[in-house]
Amino acid sequence: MVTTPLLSIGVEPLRVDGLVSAVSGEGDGAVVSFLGLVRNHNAGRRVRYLEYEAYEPLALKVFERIAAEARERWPGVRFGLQHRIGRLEIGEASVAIAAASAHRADAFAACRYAIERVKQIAPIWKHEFFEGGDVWIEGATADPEDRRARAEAERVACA
Amino acid sequence: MVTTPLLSIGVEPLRVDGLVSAVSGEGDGAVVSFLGLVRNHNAGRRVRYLEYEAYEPLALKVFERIAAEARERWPGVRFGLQHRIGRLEIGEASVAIAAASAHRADAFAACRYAIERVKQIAPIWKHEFFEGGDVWIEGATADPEDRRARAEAERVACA
Amino acid sequence: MRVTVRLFARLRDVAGASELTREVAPGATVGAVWAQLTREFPDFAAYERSISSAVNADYARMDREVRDGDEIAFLPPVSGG
Amino acid sequence: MRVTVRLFARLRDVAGASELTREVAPGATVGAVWAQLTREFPDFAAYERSISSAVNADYARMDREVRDGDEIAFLPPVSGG
Repeated sequence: MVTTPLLSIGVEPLRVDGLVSAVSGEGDGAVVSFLGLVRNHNAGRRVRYLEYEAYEPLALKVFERIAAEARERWPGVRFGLQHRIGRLEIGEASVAIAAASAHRADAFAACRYAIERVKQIAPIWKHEFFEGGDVWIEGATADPEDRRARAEAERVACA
Repeated sequence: MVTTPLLSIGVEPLRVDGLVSAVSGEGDGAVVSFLGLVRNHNAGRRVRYLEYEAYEPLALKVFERIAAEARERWPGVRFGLQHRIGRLEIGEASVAIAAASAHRADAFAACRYAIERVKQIAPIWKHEFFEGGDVWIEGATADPEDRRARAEAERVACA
Repeated sequence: MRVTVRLFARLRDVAGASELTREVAPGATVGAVWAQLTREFPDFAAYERSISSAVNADYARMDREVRDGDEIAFLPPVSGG
Repeated sequence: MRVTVRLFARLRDVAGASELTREVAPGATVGAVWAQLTREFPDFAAYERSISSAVNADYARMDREVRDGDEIAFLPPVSGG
Protein backbone atom coordinates (compact mmCIF):
# COMPACT_ATOMS: atom_id res chain seq x y z
CA MET A 1 0.00 0.00 0.00
CA VAL A 2 1.30 3.41 -0.98
CA THR A 3 1.05 5.94 1.79
CA THR A 4 -0.13 9.39 0.78
CA PRO A 5 1.85 12.17 2.43
CA LEU A 6 -0.58 14.54 4.11
CA LEU A 7 1.41 17.65 3.23
CA SER A 8 3.33 17.71 -0.03
CA ILE A 9 4.50 19.64 -3.07
CA GLY A 10 5.40 17.92 -6.30
CA VAL A 11 4.95 17.55 -10.02
CA GLU A 12 2.70 14.49 -9.96
CA PRO A 13 -1.00 14.84 -10.81
CA LEU A 14 -3.24 15.22 -7.77
CA ARG A 15 -6.12 12.90 -6.98
CA VAL A 16 -8.53 13.39 -4.18
CA ASP A 17 -9.38 9.78 -3.26
CA GLY A 18 -5.98 9.01 -1.79
CA LEU A 19 -5.95 12.16 0.28
CA VAL A 20 -9.49 11.53 1.51
CA SER A 21 -8.53 8.03 2.63
CA ALA A 22 -5.36 9.30 4.27
CA VAL A 23 -7.15 11.81 6.49
CA SER A 24 -10.18 9.69 7.42
CA GLY A 25 -10.36 7.74 10.65
CA GLU A 26 -13.00 5.51 12.18
CA GLY A 27 -14.36 8.32 14.31
CA ASP A 28 -14.91 10.64 11.37
CA GLY A 29 -18.36 11.21 9.93
CA ALA A 30 -17.44 13.78 7.31
CA VAL A 31 -14.63 14.51 4.88
CA VAL A 32 -14.68 17.71 2.87
CA SER A 33 -12.24 18.12 0.04
CA PHE A 34 -11.29 20.95 -2.24
CA LEU A 35 -9.61 20.79 -5.63
CA GLY A 36 -8.34 23.93 -7.32
CA LEU A 37 -8.52 23.45 -11.09
CA VAL A 38 -6.83 25.26 -13.96
CA ARG A 39 -9.58 27.26 -15.68
CA ASN A 40 -9.62 28.01 -19.40
CA HIS A 41 -10.16 31.70 -18.73
CA ASN A 42 -8.99 34.33 -16.26
CA ALA A 43 -9.58 38.07 -16.14
CA GLY A 44 -10.94 38.02 -19.69
CA ARG A 45 -7.96 36.10 -21.09
CA ARG A 46 -8.06 32.69 -22.75
CA VAL A 47 -5.67 30.63 -20.69
CA ARG A 48 -3.48 28.04 -22.50
CA TYR A 49 -1.76 26.52 -19.49
CA LEU A 50 -0.17 27.47 -16.16
CA GLU A 51 3.21 26.94 -14.60
CA TYR A 52 3.46 26.88 -10.83
CA GLU A 53 6.64 27.46 -8.91
CA ALA A 54 7.23 27.22 -5.17
CA TYR A 55 9.87 27.93 -2.59
CA GLU A 56 9.48 24.35 -1.55
CA PRO A 57 11.08 24.10 1.92
CA LEU A 58 9.24 27.21 3.10
CA ALA A 59 5.99 26.11 1.45
CA LEU A 60 6.08 22.81 3.34
CA LYS A 61 6.61 24.70 6.60
CA VAL A 62 3.68 26.94 5.72
CA PHE A 63 1.50 23.88 5.08
CA GLU A 64 2.46 22.61 8.54
CA ARG A 65 1.56 26.00 9.96
CA ILE A 66 -1.83 25.99 8.23
CA ALA A 67 -2.50 22.46 9.51
CA ALA A 68 -1.59 23.57 13.03
CA GLU A 69 -3.83 26.63 12.79
CA ALA A 70 -6.70 24.46 11.58
CA ARG A 71 -6.18 21.94 14.40
CA GLU A 72 -6.02 24.75 16.94
CA ARG A 73 -9.28 26.27 15.68
CA TRP A 74 -11.06 22.95 15.01
CA PRO A 75 -9.62 20.37 17.38
CA GLY A 76 -9.90 16.83 16.11
CA VAL A 77 -9.85 17.73 12.44
CA ARG A 78 -7.45 15.62 10.37
CA PHE A 79 -6.04 17.51 7.51
CA GLY A 80 -4.18 17.01 4.22
CA LEU A 81 -2.85 19.56 1.74
CA GLN A 82 -1.02 18.86 -1.51
CA HIS A 83 0.08 21.41 -4.09
CA ARG A 84 1.30 20.68 -7.56
CA ILE A 85 4.07 22.60 -9.33
CA GLY A 86 5.37 22.65 -12.88
CA ARG A 87 3.26 22.87 -16.01
CA LEU A 88 -0.49 22.27 -15.59
CA GLU A 89 -3.01 21.94 -18.40
CA ILE A 90 -6.60 23.18 -18.36
CA GLY A 91 -8.73 21.04 -16.04
CA GLU A 92 -5.82 19.72 -14.00
CA ALA A 93 -5.72 20.22 -10.25
CA SER A 94 -3.20 22.60 -8.74
CA VAL A 95 -4.12 22.02 -5.11
CA ALA A 96 -5.95 19.31 -3.17
CA ILE A 97 -7.13 19.76 0.41
CA ALA A 98 -9.05 17.32 2.58
CA ALA A 99 -10.37 17.79 6.12
CA ALA A 100 -11.98 14.99 8.11
CA SER A 101 -13.95 15.42 11.31
CA ALA A 102 -16.59 13.75 13.43
CA HIS A 103 -19.02 16.44 12.27
CA ARG A 104 -19.42 18.12 8.92
CA ALA A 105 -19.44 21.73 10.12
CA ASP A 106 -15.82 21.49 11.26
CA ALA A 107 -14.72 19.66 8.13
CA PHE A 108 -16.25 22.30 5.85
CA ALA A 109 -14.82 25.18 7.87
CA ALA A 110 -11.31 23.72 8.15
CA CYS A 111 -11.14 22.92 4.43
CA ARG A 112 -12.26 26.40 3.42
CA TYR A 113 -9.94 28.04 5.93
CA ALA A 114 -7.01 26.09 4.56
CA ILE A 115 -7.45 27.16 0.95
CA GLU A 116 -7.81 30.78 2.04
CA ARG A 117 -4.58 30.53 4.03
CA VAL A 118 -2.78 28.86 1.13
CA LYS A 119 -3.68 31.83 -1.04
CA GLN A 120 -2.58 34.26 1.66
CA ILE A 121 0.76 32.86 2.80
CA ALA A 122 2.03 29.87 0.78
CA PRO A 123 5.18 30.86 -1.18
CA ILE A 124 3.83 29.61 -4.49
CA TRP A 125 3.42 31.53 -7.74
CA LYS A 126 1.29 31.03 -10.79
CA HIS A 127 2.66 31.89 -14.22
CA GLU A 128 -0.22 32.20 -16.64
CA PHE A 129 0.31 31.52 -20.34
CA PHE A 130 -2.64 32.89 -22.28
CA GLU A 131 -3.44 33.56 -25.91
CA GLY A 132 -1.19 36.46 -26.73
CA GLY A 133 1.27 36.45 -23.87
CA ASP A 134 2.08 35.43 -20.34
CA VAL A 135 1.91 37.01 -16.91
CA TRP A 136 2.96 36.23 -13.36
CA ILE A 137 -0.10 36.35 -11.17
CA GLU A 138 0.59 38.36 -8.03
CA GLY A 139 -1.94 38.04 -5.27
CA ALA A 140 -1.34 38.60 -1.58
CA THR A 141 1.71 39.92 0.20
CA ALA A 142 2.59 36.92 2.33
CA ASP A 143 2.69 37.64 6.06
CA PRO A 144 1.90 34.69 8.29
CA GLU A 145 1.79 36.93 11.36
CA ASP A 146 -0.92 39.19 9.93
CA ARG A 147 -3.84 38.66 12.28
CA ARG A 148 -6.30 40.45 10.06
CA ALA A 149 -5.58 38.03 7.21
CA ARG A 150 -6.10 35.07 9.50
CA ALA A 151 -9.32 36.55 10.86
CA GLU A 152 -10.52 37.10 7.31
CA ALA A 153 -9.83 33.45 6.47
CA GLU A 154 -11.87 32.42 9.52
CA ARG A 155 -14.69 34.74 8.50
CA VAL A 156 -14.81 33.32 4.98
CA ALA A 157 -14.74 29.81 6.43
CA CYS A 158 -17.96 30.73 8.20
CA ALA A 159 -16.41 29.46 11.41
CA MET B 1 -14.84 5.17 -20.38
CA VAL B 2 -17.46 4.60 -17.72
CA THR B 3 -19.78 7.55 -17.24
CA THR B 4 -20.58 8.44 -13.66
CA PRO B 5 -24.26 9.28 -13.14
CA LEU B 6 -24.49 12.66 -11.45
CA LEU B 7 -27.47 11.67 -9.30
CA SER B 8 -27.75 8.09 -8.12
CA ILE B 9 -28.67 5.63 -5.40
CA GLY B 10 -27.17 2.18 -5.23
CA VAL B 11 -25.33 -0.45 -3.28
CA GLU B 12 -21.90 0.07 -4.85
CA PRO B 13 -19.12 1.72 -2.81
CA LEU B 14 -18.78 5.45 -3.42
CA ARG B 15 -15.60 7.09 -4.62
CA VAL B 16 -15.13 10.79 -4.95
CA ASP B 17 -12.69 10.98 -7.89
CA GLY B 18 -15.21 9.86 -10.47
CA LEU B 19 -17.83 12.28 -9.25
CA VAL B 20 -15.33 15.13 -9.15
CA SER B 21 -14.34 14.44 -12.76
CA ALA B 22 -17.95 14.14 -13.82
CA VAL B 23 -18.93 17.57 -12.52
CA SER B 24 -15.81 19.49 -13.56
CA GLY B 25 -15.66 21.48 -16.77
CA GLU B 26 -12.94 23.57 -18.38
CA GLY B 27 -14.37 26.79 -16.97
CA ASP B 28 -14.32 25.53 -13.39
CA GLY B 29 -11.66 26.64 -10.95
CA ALA B 30 -12.93 24.84 -7.87
CA VAL B 31 -14.55 21.54 -6.96
CA VAL B 32 -15.70 20.94 -3.41
CA SER B 33 -16.73 17.46 -2.40
CA PHE B 34 -18.30 15.98 0.67
CA LEU B 35 -18.24 12.39 1.85
CA GLY B 36 -20.42 11.22 4.69
CA LEU B 37 -18.69 8.34 6.50
CA VAL B 38 -19.98 5.68 8.86
CA ARG B 39 -18.57 6.57 12.28
CA ASN B 40 -17.67 4.01 14.91
CA HIS B 41 -19.72 5.87 17.51
CA ASN B 42 -22.99 7.75 17.72
CA ALA B 43 -24.82 9.23 20.69
CA GLY B 44 -22.56 7.34 23.10
CA ARG B 45 -23.10 4.00 21.37
CA ARG B 46 -20.41 1.85 19.76
CA VAL B 47 -21.65 1.41 16.22
CA ARG B 48 -21.08 -1.97 14.50
CA TYR B 49 -22.48 -1.14 11.08
CA LEU B 50 -25.35 0.70 9.40
CA GLU B 51 -28.04 -0.28 6.95
CA TYR B 52 -29.49 2.42 4.74
CA GLU B 53 -32.81 2.14 3.00
CA ALA B 54 -34.41 4.55 0.53
CA TYR B 55 -37.65 5.12 -1.28
CA GLU B 56 -35.61 5.14 -4.44
CA PRO B 57 -37.83 6.74 -7.10
CA LEU B 58 -38.76 9.59 -4.77
CA ALA B 59 -35.18 9.97 -3.54
CA LEU B 60 -33.94 10.43 -7.11
CA LYS B 61 -36.58 13.11 -7.68
CA VAL B 62 -35.49 14.79 -4.45
CA PHE B 63 -31.87 14.75 -5.64
CA GLU B 64 -33.01 16.44 -8.85
CA ARG B 65 -34.87 18.99 -6.78
CA ILE B 66 -31.81 19.70 -4.64
CA ALA B 67 -29.67 20.08 -7.78
CA ALA B 68 -32.22 22.50 -9.21
CA GLU B 69 -32.33 24.50 -5.97
CA ALA B 70 -28.53 24.69 -5.94
CA ARG B 71 -28.39 25.81 -9.58
CA GLU B 72 -31.06 28.41 -8.92
CA ARG B 73 -29.18 29.81 -5.94
CA TRP B 74 -25.67 29.43 -7.43
CA PRO B 75 -26.02 29.67 -11.22
CA GLY B 76 -23.28 27.88 -13.10
CA VAL B 77 -22.56 25.32 -10.38
CA ARG B 78 -22.33 21.75 -11.69
CA PHE B 79 -23.47 19.27 -9.17
CA GLY B 80 -23.37 15.54 -8.38
CA LEU B 81 -24.98 13.59 -5.53
CA GLN B 82 -24.75 9.86 -4.92
CA HIS B 83 -26.17 7.98 -1.95
CA ARG B 84 -25.39 4.44 -1.00
CA ILE B 85 -27.93 1.99 0.45
CA GLY B 86 -27.64 -1.44 2.01
CA ARG B 87 -25.15 -2.49 4.65
CA LEU B 88 -22.23 -0.13 5.27
CA GLU B 89 -19.23 -0.85 7.45
CA ILE B 90 -17.37 1.64 9.64
CA GLY B 91 -15.38 4.07 7.48
CA GLU B 92 -17.41 3.51 4.35
CA ALA B 93 -19.08 6.44 2.60
CA SER B 94 -22.86 6.73 2.68
CA VAL B 95 -23.11 9.86 0.56
CA ALA B 96 -20.87 11.66 -1.93
CA ILE B 97 -21.52 15.18 -3.16
CA ALA B 98 -19.45 17.28 -5.53
CA ALA B 99 -20.02 20.86 -6.67
CA ALA B 100 -17.88 22.55 -9.33
CA SER B 101 -17.83 26.24 -10.08
CA ALA B 102 -15.67 28.95 -11.60
CA HIS B 103 -15.08 30.26 -8.07
CA ARG B 104 -14.62 28.44 -4.81
CA ALA B 105 -17.16 30.36 -2.73
CA ASP B 106 -20.05 29.02 -4.81
CA ALA B 107 -18.66 25.48 -4.85
CA PHE B 108 -18.32 25.40 -1.05
CA ALA B 109 -21.77 26.88 -0.49
CA ALA B 110 -23.56 24.61 -2.98
CA CYS B 111 -21.91 21.49 -1.58
CA ARG B 112 -22.80 22.36 2.00
CA TYR B 113 -26.33 23.34 1.03
CA ALA B 114 -26.82 20.01 -0.70
CA ILE B 115 -25.88 17.85 2.26
CA GLU B 116 -28.14 19.89 4.52
CA ARG B 117 -31.03 19.41 2.10
CA VAL B 118 -30.34 15.68 1.81
CA LYS B 119 -30.68 15.43 5.56
CA GLN B 120 -33.88 17.48 5.52
CA ILE B 121 -35.85 15.97 2.66
CA ALA B 122 -34.30 12.85 1.06
CA PRO B 123 -36.50 9.78 1.79
CA ILE B 124 -33.61 7.73 3.14
CA TRP B 125 -33.30 6.04 6.53
CA LYS B 126 -30.40 4.88 8.60
CA HIS B 127 -30.70 1.71 10.67
CA GLU B 128 -27.95 1.68 13.26
CA PHE B 129 -26.65 -1.63 14.62
CA PHE B 130 -24.65 -0.96 17.75
CA GLU B 131 -23.16 -3.02 20.55
CA GLY B 132 -26.24 -4.16 22.39
CA GLY B 133 -29.02 -3.46 19.94
CA ASP B 134 -30.26 -1.58 16.93
CA VAL B 135 -32.26 1.55 16.29
CA TRP B 136 -33.81 3.38 13.36
CA ILE B 137 -32.43 6.89 13.32
CA GLU B 138 -35.21 9.41 12.86
CA GLY B 139 -34.13 12.92 11.97
CA ALA B 140 -36.19 15.49 10.13
CA THR B 141 -39.83 15.39 9.08
CA ALA B 142 -39.44 15.64 5.33
CA ASP B 143 -41.23 18.61 3.79
CA PRO B 144 -39.68 19.94 0.59
CA GLU B 145 -42.02 22.95 0.62
CA ASP B 146 -40.90 24.11 4.08
CA ARG B 147 -39.28 27.47 3.38
CA ARG B 148 -37.79 27.75 6.83
CA ALA B 149 -35.87 24.51 6.34
CA ARG B 150 -34.53 25.72 3.02
CA ALA B 151 -33.56 29.07 4.52
CA GLU B 152 -31.76 27.25 7.32
CA ALA B 153 -29.81 25.19 4.78
CA GLU B 154 -28.79 28.41 3.03
CA ARG B 155 -27.76 29.97 6.33
CA VAL B 156 -25.60 26.98 7.26
CA ALA B 157 -24.07 27.04 3.77
CA CYS B 158 -22.90 30.55 4.64
CA ALA B 159 -24.37 31.72 1.34
CA MET C 1 -61.04 1.10 -4.61
CA ARG C 2 -57.60 -0.36 -3.90
CA VAL C 3 -54.32 1.35 -3.15
CA THR C 4 -50.82 0.10 -2.55
CA VAL C 5 -49.23 1.31 0.68
CA ARG C 6 -45.44 1.55 0.94
CA LEU C 7 -43.90 1.62 4.41
CA PHE C 8 -40.32 2.39 5.38
CA ALA C 9 -37.90 2.09 8.28
CA ARG C 10 -39.63 1.58 11.62
CA LEU C 11 -43.11 1.77 10.09
CA ARG C 12 -42.16 -1.22 7.98
CA ASP C 13 -40.91 -3.06 11.05
CA VAL C 14 -44.09 -2.27 12.98
CA ALA C 15 -46.35 -3.42 10.14
CA GLY C 16 -44.15 -6.38 9.32
CA ALA C 17 -44.39 -5.56 5.63
CA SER C 18 -42.90 -3.02 3.24
CA GLU C 19 -45.94 -3.10 0.98
CA LEU C 20 -49.62 -3.57 1.71
CA THR C 21 -52.72 -3.46 -0.45
CA ARG C 22 -55.78 -1.93 1.15
CA GLU C 23 -59.35 -1.16 0.20
CA VAL C 24 -60.22 2.48 0.80
CA ALA C 25 -63.46 4.39 0.42
CA PRO C 26 -64.00 6.45 -2.75
CA GLY C 27 -62.86 10.02 -2.18
CA ALA C 28 -60.54 8.98 0.65
CA THR C 29 -57.57 11.25 1.33
CA VAL C 30 -54.01 10.23 2.14
CA GLY C 31 -54.84 11.19 5.72
CA ALA C 32 -57.79 8.79 5.72
CA VAL C 33 -55.52 5.97 4.56
CA TRP C 34 -53.13 6.85 7.37
CA ALA C 35 -55.96 6.88 9.94
CA GLN C 36 -57.10 3.48 8.69
CA LEU C 37 -53.57 2.09 9.11
CA THR C 38 -53.27 3.60 12.59
CA ARG C 39 -56.35 1.65 13.66
CA GLU C 40 -54.71 -1.48 12.28
CA PHE C 41 -51.25 -0.71 13.78
CA PRO C 42 -51.69 1.35 16.97
CA ASP C 43 -47.93 2.02 17.20
CA PHE C 44 -48.26 4.19 14.11
CA ALA C 45 -49.99 6.80 16.27
CA ALA C 46 -46.63 7.94 17.64
CA TYR C 47 -45.84 9.24 14.15
CA GLU C 48 -49.03 11.32 13.86
CA ARG C 49 -47.15 14.64 13.89
CA SER C 50 -43.92 13.63 12.20
CA ILE C 51 -45.04 11.57 9.22
CA SER C 52 -44.62 12.65 5.61
CA SER C 53 -46.47 11.12 2.71
CA ALA C 54 -46.10 10.60 -0.99
CA VAL C 55 -48.42 9.56 -3.79
CA ASN C 56 -46.94 7.75 -6.77
CA ALA C 57 -43.43 8.69 -5.69
CA ASP C 58 -44.08 12.42 -5.28
CA TYR C 59 -44.45 14.17 -1.99
CA ALA C 60 -48.14 14.84 -1.28
CA ARG C 61 -50.09 16.43 1.55
CA MET C 62 -52.41 14.49 3.82
CA ASP C 63 -55.47 16.20 2.28
CA ARG C 64 -54.69 14.84 -1.18
CA GLU C 65 -57.46 12.59 -2.56
CA VAL C 66 -56.24 9.19 -3.62
CA ARG C 67 -57.29 7.31 -6.74
CA ASP C 68 -57.72 3.67 -7.50
CA GLY C 69 -54.33 2.06 -8.02
CA ASP C 70 -52.30 4.83 -6.37
CA GLU C 71 -49.10 4.01 -4.50
CA ILE C 72 -49.27 5.77 -1.13
CA ALA C 73 -46.02 5.98 0.85
CA PHE C 74 -45.68 6.91 4.51
CA LEU C 75 -42.28 8.28 5.47
CA PRO C 76 -41.09 8.49 9.06
CA PRO C 77 -38.58 11.28 9.80
CA VAL C 78 -35.68 10.85 7.39
CA SER C 79 -32.04 10.24 8.29
CA GLY C 80 -30.06 10.07 5.08
CA GLY C 81 -26.64 11.58 4.56
CA MET D 1 30.38 38.23 4.36
CA ARG D 2 28.49 36.33 1.67
CA VAL D 3 24.85 35.39 1.40
CA THR D 4 22.83 33.42 -1.10
CA VAL D 5 19.82 35.24 -2.53
CA ARG D 6 16.84 33.24 -3.82
CA LEU D 7 14.48 34.97 -6.22
CA PHE D 8 11.08 33.78 -7.42
CA ALA D 9 8.50 34.47 -10.10
CA ARG D 10 8.88 37.87 -11.72
CA LEU D 11 11.82 38.84 -9.53
CA ARG D 12 13.64 35.86 -10.95
CA ASP D 13 12.75 36.92 -14.49
CA VAL D 14 13.91 40.50 -13.84
CA ALA D 15 17.22 39.37 -12.34
CA GLY D 16 17.67 36.62 -14.91
CA ALA D 17 18.64 34.19 -12.15
CA SER D 18 16.91 32.20 -9.44
CA GLU D 19 19.94 32.28 -7.16
CA LEU D 20 22.64 34.90 -6.65
CA THR D 21 25.59 35.15 -4.29
CA ARG D 22 26.35 38.60 -2.95
CA GLU D 23 28.80 40.22 -0.58
CA VAL D 24 27.05 42.19 2.14
CA ALA D 25 28.40 44.39 4.94
CA PRO D 26 28.72 42.90 8.45
CA GLY D 27 25.53 43.62 10.42
CA ALA D 28 23.47 44.06 7.25
CA THR D 29 19.74 43.43 7.54
CA VAL D 30 17.48 41.65 5.08
CA GLY D 31 16.26 45.12 4.12
CA ALA D 32 19.83 46.21 3.35
CA VAL D 33 20.26 43.21 1.06
CA TRP D 34 17.02 44.15 -0.66
CA ALA D 35 18.15 47.77 -1.08
CA GLN D 36 21.42 46.58 -2.55
CA LEU D 37 19.54 44.41 -5.08
CA THR D 38 17.22 47.28 -5.98
CA ARG D 39 20.23 49.38 -6.96
CA GLU D 40 21.37 46.50 -9.13
CA PHE D 41 17.89 45.76 -10.58
CA PRO D 42 15.89 49.01 -10.64
CA ASP D 43 12.67 47.14 -11.59
CA PHE D 44 12.71 45.59 -8.10
CA ALA D 45 11.65 49.00 -6.75
CA ALA D 46 8.05 48.34 -7.80
CA TYR D 47 7.95 45.59 -5.15
CA GLU D 48 9.12 47.84 -2.32
CA ARG D 49 5.79 47.69 -0.49
CA SER D 50 4.63 44.20 -1.45
CA ILE D 51 7.72 42.05 -0.95
CA SER D 52 8.03 39.37 1.72
CA SER D 53 11.29 37.86 2.81
CA ALA D 54 12.64 34.70 4.35
CA VAL D 55 15.93 33.68 5.91
CA ASN D 56 16.97 30.06 5.68
CA ALA D 57 13.48 29.04 4.56
CA ASP D 58 11.61 30.75 7.38
CA TYR D 59 9.68 33.96 7.03
CA ALA D 60 11.70 36.87 8.42
CA ARG D 61 11.18 40.61 8.73
CA MET D 62 13.23 43.16 6.82
CA ASP D 63 14.95 44.29 10.03
CA ARG D 64 16.41 40.83 10.65
CA GLU D 65 20.22 40.81 10.67
CA VAL D 66 21.73 38.36 8.26
CA ARG D 67 24.70 36.10 8.92
CA ASP D 68 27.45 34.80 6.74
CA GLY D 69 26.14 31.93 4.63
CA ASP D 70 22.44 32.72 5.11
CA GLU D 71 19.96 31.99 2.34
CA ILE D 72 17.85 35.13 1.88
CA ALA D 73 14.67 34.76 -0.20
CA PHE D 74 12.58 37.57 -1.62
CA LEU D 75 8.99 36.66 -2.32
CA PRO D 76 6.72 38.71 -4.57
CA PRO D 77 3.01 38.55 -3.75
CA VAL D 78 1.98 34.91 -3.75
CA SER D 79 -0.61 33.27 -6.00
CA GLY D 80 -0.78 29.60 -5.03
CA GLY D 81 -3.96 27.62 -4.81
